[in-house]
Amino acid sequence: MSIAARLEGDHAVAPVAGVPVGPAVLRAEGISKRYGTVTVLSDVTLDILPGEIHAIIGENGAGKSTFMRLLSGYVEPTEGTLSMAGGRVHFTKPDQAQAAGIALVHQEILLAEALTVTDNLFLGRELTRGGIVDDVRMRRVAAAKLAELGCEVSPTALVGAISLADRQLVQIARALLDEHKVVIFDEPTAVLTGEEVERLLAVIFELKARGIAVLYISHRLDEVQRLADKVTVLRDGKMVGTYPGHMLTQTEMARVMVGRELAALYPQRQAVRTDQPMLSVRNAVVPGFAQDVSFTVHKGEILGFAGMIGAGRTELFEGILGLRPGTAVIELNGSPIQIHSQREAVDAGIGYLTEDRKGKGLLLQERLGPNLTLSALASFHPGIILRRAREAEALTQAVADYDIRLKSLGVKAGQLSGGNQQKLLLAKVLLTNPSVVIIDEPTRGIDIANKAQIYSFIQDLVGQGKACIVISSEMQELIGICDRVLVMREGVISGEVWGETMTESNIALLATSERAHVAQGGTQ
Amino acid sequence: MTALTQSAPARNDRQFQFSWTDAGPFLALAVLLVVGFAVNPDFLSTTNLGNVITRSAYVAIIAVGATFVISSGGLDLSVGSMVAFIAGITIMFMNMMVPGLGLWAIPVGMAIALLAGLLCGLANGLIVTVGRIEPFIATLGTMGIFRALITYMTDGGTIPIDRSLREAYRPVYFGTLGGIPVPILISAVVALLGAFVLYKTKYGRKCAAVGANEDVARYSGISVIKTRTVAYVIQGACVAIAAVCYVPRLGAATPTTGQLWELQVITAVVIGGTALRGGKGRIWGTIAGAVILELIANLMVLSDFVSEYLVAAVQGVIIIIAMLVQRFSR
Amino acid sequence: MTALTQSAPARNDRQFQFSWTDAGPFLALAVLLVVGFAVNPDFLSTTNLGNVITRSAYVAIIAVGATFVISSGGLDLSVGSMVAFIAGITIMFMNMMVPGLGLWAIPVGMAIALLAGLLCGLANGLIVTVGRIEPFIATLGTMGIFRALITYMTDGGTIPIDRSLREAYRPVYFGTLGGIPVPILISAVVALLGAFVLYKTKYGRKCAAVGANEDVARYSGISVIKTRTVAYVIQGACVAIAAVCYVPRLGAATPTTGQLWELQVITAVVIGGTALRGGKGRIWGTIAGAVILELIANLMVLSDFVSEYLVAAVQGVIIIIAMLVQRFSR
Amino acid sequence: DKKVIAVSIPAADHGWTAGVVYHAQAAAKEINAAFPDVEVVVKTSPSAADQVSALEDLSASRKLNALVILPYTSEELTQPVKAIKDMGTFITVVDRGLTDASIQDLYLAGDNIAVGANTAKFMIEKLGGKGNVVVLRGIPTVIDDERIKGFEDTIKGTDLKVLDIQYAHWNSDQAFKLMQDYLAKHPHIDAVWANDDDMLLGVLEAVKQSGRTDIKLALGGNGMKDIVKKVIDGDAMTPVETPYPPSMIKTAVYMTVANLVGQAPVRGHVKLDAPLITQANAKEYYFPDSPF
Ligand SMILES: Nc1ncnc2c1ncn2[C@@H]1O[C@H](COP(=O)(O)OP(=O)(O)OP(=O)(O)O)[C@@H](O)[C@H]1O
Ligand SMILES: Nc1ncnc2c1ncn2[C@@H]1O[C@H](COP(=O)(O)OP(=O)(O)OP(=O)(O)O)[C@@H](O)[C@H]1O
Ligand SMILES: [Mg+2]
Ligand SMILES: [Mg+2]
Repeated sequence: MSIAARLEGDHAVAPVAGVPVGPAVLRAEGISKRYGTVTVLSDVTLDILPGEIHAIIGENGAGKSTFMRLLSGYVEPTEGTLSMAGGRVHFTKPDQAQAAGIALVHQEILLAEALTVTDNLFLGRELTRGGIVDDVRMRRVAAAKLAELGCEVSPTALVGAISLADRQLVQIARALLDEHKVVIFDEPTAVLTGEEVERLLAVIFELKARGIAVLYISHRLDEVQRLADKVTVLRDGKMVGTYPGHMLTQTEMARVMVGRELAALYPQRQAVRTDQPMLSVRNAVVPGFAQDVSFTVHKGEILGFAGMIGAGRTELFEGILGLRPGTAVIELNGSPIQIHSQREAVDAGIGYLTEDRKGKGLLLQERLGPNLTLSALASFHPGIILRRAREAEALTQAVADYDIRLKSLGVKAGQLSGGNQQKLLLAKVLLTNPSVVIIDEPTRGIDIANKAQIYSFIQDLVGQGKACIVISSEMQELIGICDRVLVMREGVISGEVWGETMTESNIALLATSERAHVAQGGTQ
Repeated sequence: MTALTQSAPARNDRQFQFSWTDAGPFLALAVLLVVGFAVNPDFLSTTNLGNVITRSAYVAIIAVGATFVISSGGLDLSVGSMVAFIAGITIMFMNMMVPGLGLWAIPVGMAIALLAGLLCGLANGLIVTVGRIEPFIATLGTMGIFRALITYMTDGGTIPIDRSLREAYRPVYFGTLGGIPVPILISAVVALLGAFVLYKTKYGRKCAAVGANEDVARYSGISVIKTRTVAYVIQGACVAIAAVCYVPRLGAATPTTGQLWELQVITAVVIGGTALRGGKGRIWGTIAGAVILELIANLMVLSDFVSEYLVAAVQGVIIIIAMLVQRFSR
Repeated sequence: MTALTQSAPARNDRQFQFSWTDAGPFLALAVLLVVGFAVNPDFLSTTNLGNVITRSAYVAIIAVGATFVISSGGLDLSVGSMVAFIAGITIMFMNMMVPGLGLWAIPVGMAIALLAGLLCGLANGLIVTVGRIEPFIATLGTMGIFRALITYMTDGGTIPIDRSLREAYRPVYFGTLGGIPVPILISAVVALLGAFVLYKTKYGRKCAAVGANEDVARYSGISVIKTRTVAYVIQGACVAIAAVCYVPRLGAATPTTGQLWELQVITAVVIGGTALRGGKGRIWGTIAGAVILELIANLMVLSDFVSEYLVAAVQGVIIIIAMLVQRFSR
Repeated sequence: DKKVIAVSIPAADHGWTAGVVYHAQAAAKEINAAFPDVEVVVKTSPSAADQVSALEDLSASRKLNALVILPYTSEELTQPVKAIKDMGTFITVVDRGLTDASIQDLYLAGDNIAVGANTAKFMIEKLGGKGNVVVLRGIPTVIDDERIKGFEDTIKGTDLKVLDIQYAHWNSDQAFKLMQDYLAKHPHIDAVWANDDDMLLGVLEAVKQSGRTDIKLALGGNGMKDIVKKVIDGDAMTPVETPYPPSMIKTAVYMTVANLVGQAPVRGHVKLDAPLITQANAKEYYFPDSPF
């Protein structure tokens, strides 16, 4: 009997061995959180020990982020208490929690885009000398902190101008700037790739070694397995249980999270790829990001784009699709087309799912229906009048199809959990019924059960005779679903792998080294 | 899936939901009516209320257009001088055409006014969107331009409308249809159309999306430039309609016509619950806002408490209180 | 730590970086000077430039405060009438104190002016932040209030300063120090102080943060209410300083003092490169903006091309062109 | 039942209108105290449109026995005043005549053309028929237009040359700036005419600052007390003034009351002259307590 199965019935905390034991640095007792009539968390009790890495896992919408926000003063609990070092604490503002030694790295990027990296890092706690802000010293410290995380952005760059990954690293650096007792990471690696993830994990181990308690949320169960001393599983706002980390396999974690047996993560590959070119791009140039990139995706094919962060994949496609300045010779189904704006791309049947769902994907203050149909306004609402009833139907359909977990259809997009926002975004893009779908980071922040679902969606799309391009920083994901993977490095395509050469090591080699000697190609 | 069963009550929720934010301006309106009655019982007489609502029609009509501009994330400070400019053009053309066309000069002149409004709006829109100039500055610039043009057209004096047109044109302001003054009907039609476009059409969605988050709109295939420009064009059309209604009231255009209306218009829109930073528009709130402003001014005339010098202060205080009431009644 | 060695090049980057955006207003200024000289060589005469820059000092001083308000995400439409109100109060107090204090009435009056400015700014700030009213509307309300108060205080006429103070006070506007007119010196000091506070103190950072993203600021433990209120208080202080410089110029306050200055001030700030949506402030750009505005007006008078009726139009066009040049020179 | 007299005037937005408001309110106070069965209501309006609104409001809520109005503009107020007349109200119009003169039961006017013309005549005489003049005009309205017309028509045919004419919005501040610029632009100016005394204050300050001696005359108009004082004191640069007394509103209110309660019907047109105020007669025009 596996541990997971054994613990399904009783919620007892499994005895923990081999991890430091001591008085809890932070204790949450009987925590509940309700928004109006909606219960998001109910009766959660958790001890966080110093020098311990404690992972929280659960499906999208399980309440993980809400719980973390609650621990760090961003929201107040409806019921329950927090205590630190024995004494009760009550945070009404994040800075109170920070003062008490609790820092949170948000799931969603929370930085001021109009300010520089350094300004953001030191916001509210600037270093001064004689009352004058000491920019020189702040920049030096910022550069050091960022370098520790492997982030190479200039400390004086505007946050609005750096990539999402770099923003995430800035956000992490911000949390690590001061000495804290508890550091909470909410899906810190969702926008990071291999090397950055490794550095971050090293940093986390160093925190642990210094006796700092770390709370860690991720949908990447391999990371959880490597890091966690303890794993707490949340489902539907309730505690399922806390388990010793080393005793759970990834499969077991997934099963406890979902509460049922999971099918295989990657769908059975069906041979639907044809040799009929669907979208071909020649000599794409996006100034500053990509030079002379050419590729073709065929009907029924899933084409992957791999690369390190900063390889220029996102910018390449934004350039091709008219979202930023760039030039390319584009043929769709054999006939040349011009794309100057996203509108023309949508009309031509090319759908693009952005990697930045909060900034560029969804209207967070708007309800779900209008968000869903925003890209498809023309096709979804023929004539000039909105079809509200159809929209409501489509939303109900999308909620079912994509398993969007929500408490009420009347919520605003910003009130959905991160993963569910991603699913809504996917539904939005596919509503335009594109024949070529370009998905930038399809499963960012998606839980494992839904990942499988999204993969089978992509499989279904190409099954219907569409073509699909997947840009992803998760190599396993690309290998799992793609027919062929192009690897980008510093704005150019550095190689192509398929069949048996499509391995993590080959992709990593192409993505990083100056002159990769990878046997390209393979057999289908 | 559980989400499906939960969805039904969710939709009902929404339909029967009573939103304090939306009700705010109407509440403020009601309070004002009660206060007005207490101050001077004549306040609620049909004649007086009829007058006030008829007068608020101009600002209301223009403010419907401003609701589009503001909810799409723009701002238009030029509407006041645009009214003067269009009124001037309209009168000039009508007077010019009267020898040839007789009374037909009126409808033709109205068509010209509309055209002029659309073009003025287009100019504003293009400067803001294609020129990428802060709307505040761009429309402050065109405000000066329109004001100067009307001053030039009138040689600093007035352009009165031809006597022969006067009587025929009068009913557009002073007439009634089924007992309701024409300007009220016109503004009701404009508001209905505005509400229809903003709430029921694709364009309305685009407008709100562009105002809420330009990037999201762009990535959703919505042309920010086109959407926002069209909002300014709608604004121009509304100004033209207001100008056409305005001409018979005073029978002339002068360089001071419509002065400071832009501030009234923006105030009406904001009192009505539309956020100045864009993303949502409330047509009916805007109409309530326009009526509120006119009622306050009326109350100042009807009451005898306030020194003439302090009228502006009392108006300012009432507006701030109205906004406070709205904020904290949520 | 390796990062230490890496940080050096990053810093050099910044120091030698030439930013077109930052240079924009100064470029526009230079172009304007050249055009001005071409139009009328007298334009560059010391007297003329001296007059113009001295005149721009008021708007510049107020605009320094406005840079704080705007970069913190606010707006203040009341500054023009606040100048009039404070000038009125100052004169009243000085006249009242002259029998007892003699010439000491001037510095004491100045102190009272400053106090009044701080209080007016505080009132604006609290209405906007604690009252959570859209700054546009809140300050439109107080604009009416201040304007009405000065009208009331003057009975619609003027409050002239006591004859015995006039000569002693005159140098604050007409005097020079080391050959430089006093108002220019004062505005330079205000700008220096403003730049110091905005760029070199914690408060300046908070200001920008609050304007850039309220949520982020709040989560960083910055009090949005406090920060923005202080910005309005700074604005009030700047208005008071401008009023104190203003009084000796004509020796009186009237209900028309400072009319429409708010628009000039905001235009100066925006021409200077500060974004109206907040998050960044450019003090030196603001100063350039204020001078540009005054130069344009001066150029209109010195050139003979433009009909008196069209002056406002040409000014509008020049401002729009200046903004376009700035946008596309990036 | 009290007899109601409504007085509708522009809001105090510069010195002269402030004077109108002051005299109207003084008249109302005096009459309300003196005649228990008469009620005088004074309402100010900041624009023509607002004035029309105020007329509507006043007549909607009570029966007006008489209306004393100083209209913003003739064209725009003619119809609305006619509407009130049709209700049987006695109409007194001050300063600006309506386009349909038959509406006016009583008309009391200043003479804006004469303000311009008399000033011009004095200048021609004083400068010997030739010289350079700069002019500051107010806000683009009929009043401003007529004064300028009176001035320009009078100097036609003489060697008096208008070097420059620009708007300064009846605002002393803007006049100060404009005068500074005139001085920078024109090396020789013989005379300045600001068509309102508010502006003249700014002009004098600018001339004083420049230290220039070529300017022989700086004239205004309207009869502001500070300027009349200068005339009394024998100022060299401003030796004369043209009156355009805001107190005409008070005269009109009194005449209207006389018509209403007195035995003598008062009707017809009264035109106030705009004679030059010189040192000889200046004392008659000096009211130190008025705000204007
Ligand atoms: N302000 C709010 N109002 C209403 N419901 C909310 C609000 N904030 C969160 N929720 C709901 O609470 C639930 C839990 O959200 P939470 O963000 O904590 O999930 P999560 O476990 O972090 O999911 P994910 O893995 O997708 O990030 C979701 O169903 C969400 O819709
Ligand atoms: N604002 C910027 N200015 C200059 N160069 C930039 C800027 N932002 C990113 N870059 C550079 O552009 C390239 C591509 O950036 P980006 O990180 O978005 O690529 P990507 O392959 O899409 O990666 P990911 O989507 O995983 O973040 C990198 O060389 C990066 O350093
Ligand atoms: Mg989450
Ligand atoms: Mg990317």
